[in-house]
Amino acid sequence: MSNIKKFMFVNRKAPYGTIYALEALEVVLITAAFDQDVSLVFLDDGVYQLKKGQQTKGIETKNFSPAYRALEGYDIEKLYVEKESLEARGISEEDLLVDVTVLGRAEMGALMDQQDVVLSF
Amino acid sequence: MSNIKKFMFVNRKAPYGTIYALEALEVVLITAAFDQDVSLVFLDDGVYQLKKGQQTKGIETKNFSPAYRALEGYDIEKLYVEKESLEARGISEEDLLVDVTVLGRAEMGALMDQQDVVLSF
Amino acid sequence: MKFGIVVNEGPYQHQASDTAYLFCKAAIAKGHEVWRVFFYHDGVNNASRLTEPPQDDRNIVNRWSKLAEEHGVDLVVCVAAALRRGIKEENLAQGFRISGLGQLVEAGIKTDRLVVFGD
Amino acid sequence: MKFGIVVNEGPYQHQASDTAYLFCKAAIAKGHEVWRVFFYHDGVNNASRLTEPPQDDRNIVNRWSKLAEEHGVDLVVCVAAALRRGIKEENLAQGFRISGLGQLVEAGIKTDRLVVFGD
Amino acid sequence: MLHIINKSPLANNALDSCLRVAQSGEILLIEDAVYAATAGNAFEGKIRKALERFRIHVLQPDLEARGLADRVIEGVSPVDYGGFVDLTTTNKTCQSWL
Amino acid sequence: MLHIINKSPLANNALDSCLRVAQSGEILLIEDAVYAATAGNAFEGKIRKALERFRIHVLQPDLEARGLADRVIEGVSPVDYGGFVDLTTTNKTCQSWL
Repeated sequence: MSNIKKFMFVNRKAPYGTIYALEALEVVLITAAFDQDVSLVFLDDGVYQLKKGQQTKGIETKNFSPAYRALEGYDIEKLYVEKESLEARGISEEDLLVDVTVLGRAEMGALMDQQDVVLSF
Repeated sequence: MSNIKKFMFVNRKAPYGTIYALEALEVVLITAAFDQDVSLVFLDDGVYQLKKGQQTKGIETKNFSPAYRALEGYDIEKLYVEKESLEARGISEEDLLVDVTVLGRAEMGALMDQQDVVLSF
Repeated sequence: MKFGIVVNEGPYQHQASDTAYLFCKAAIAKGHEVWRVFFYHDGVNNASRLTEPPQDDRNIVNRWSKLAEEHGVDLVVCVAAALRRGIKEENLAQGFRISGLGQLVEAGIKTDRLVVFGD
Repeated sequence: MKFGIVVNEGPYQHQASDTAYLFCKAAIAKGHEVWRVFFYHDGVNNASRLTEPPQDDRNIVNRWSKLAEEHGVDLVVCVAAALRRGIKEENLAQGFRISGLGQLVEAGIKTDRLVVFGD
Repeated sequence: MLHIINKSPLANNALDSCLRVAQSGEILLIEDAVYAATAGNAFEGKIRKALERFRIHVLQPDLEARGLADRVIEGVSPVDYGGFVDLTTTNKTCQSWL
Repeated sequence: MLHIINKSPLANNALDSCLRVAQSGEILLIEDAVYAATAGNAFEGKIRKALERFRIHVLQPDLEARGLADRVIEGVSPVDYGGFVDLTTTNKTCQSWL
């Protein structure tokens, strides 16, 4: 395709308290089908979306976190997490469901500047 | 009436960005008709609700701030504003649409503890 | 005890309606009465009978309807808030009724505890 | 330029839909094209033909319908988000159509700028 | 009084406001506010200090949903929905800091 | 890049996050974020510092609605909706920090 754009999805919100994380994931999966260059970014409370061990039975809501593991099957492999956001929450890379690239805030800012379309949730 | 309760309405959100301030005011006006003991509290960005000089023509939305001036006509006279919230926003009592009682945070906390019903917006 | 509940956000977007529902179920299980649930602000959207969540997800609207049916909970939707947001008799789910804000104040007066869920 | 717009919140509760609308009007006034407005999350509630705001308030839904009619703006409501929230053909306002998330991606691809309004 | 908080302390000022204004009583952390109850969060120091003035509870099902049930700060008590109900009955009033 | 912020800086971390991550570019404050553009707000110091790295704009109709059009911090430029449109065209991309 001649018309490939760089799409970045910026996830800044925690899961379950609001639906944004879940519905963001639905957009990401669709975007993959359009053969675009897709990056996912997790900042602030968005890093909690990737926390291992989510058990949602008690809140009677579907646990959608396994879907992050399925992203690879859709050729979505660019997952970036901001270092400062992890540190402020006491979350380490080992706590995360999937392999990610950890970037410092300045690197993250530079990556954002290279995008064509930024969708933030 | 034998059944008078102390109702407190806690306003913590700015006007126009969301509808909470406007719809809170609608509840307050109804509550007055039930002959209850009504207090209004303005904390955090809620103090902005009382700012003089609101001009909403540019955002094509109704300016509801004159309604705060009408509260007196409904015998709603207990309006409390937290001192620390005003200071953090550079807002003085002279900036406000209506006469209020300014309370320090500890006094405000004590007042909350005396209520029967607290509705927060 | 007699509880009044206020729900200020619509279904799915925020967790407020879920938490309120699970709170009501737990209160009833403990022998308390949930006298009325008042839906205000976007909370009125919990009363739309047209919602159709995915098969593997909870049905928030039906859960409220069932609670009303099984435990006599009075589900009241604020008329002013509902008109603004397109909730009317024609799309109102079972067990809900549309009424005025006075019903919220009354819940504050007549119940032992009023608990608010929102955003 | 060709614009795509995304609206993530419903009418009245948040200012997002108002700001998006005023942005669209200003863009059109400057000779730009607003190619598509995509309504996602609670934004789908902007498409309810049943809303009835007070007489002295703006009618958010009608404003969008009119924009579509006068300027050929394509108003697309996400089907998955809409089903969850009770927006269907039967309560869909004029000028809106229900379609898939692919329409959002397409807007990102085919427009010069995609601007998001939400909470 | 029971103070109910439902926002992450790193995203929103609700918990900060509650701790500023309320002088004592009980606090229940629900929904996205449960992150405030977890060790390692930048808010932990404020919670430890607040424990001198407040009894603090956290809604266990919300912690589990977020995969953080094993990180509760010492002194914060997990409760289930039944415990939530009990807290609203043992306190004369409750306030949701929305 | 144009960074669009719509939250009050004293209620929500959106503007703080933007200033932490973005290194330069333009910022537009709309809706409840216009409070960040006002003198006397506790966030003023951070805005003055940010002006060294960013061009900062504020949506005038939102300021007027909130009765604060006369308090804009020096160096922050008011724009109308047309100016908002222009900012999205002169920048290659825009990001809404929701």
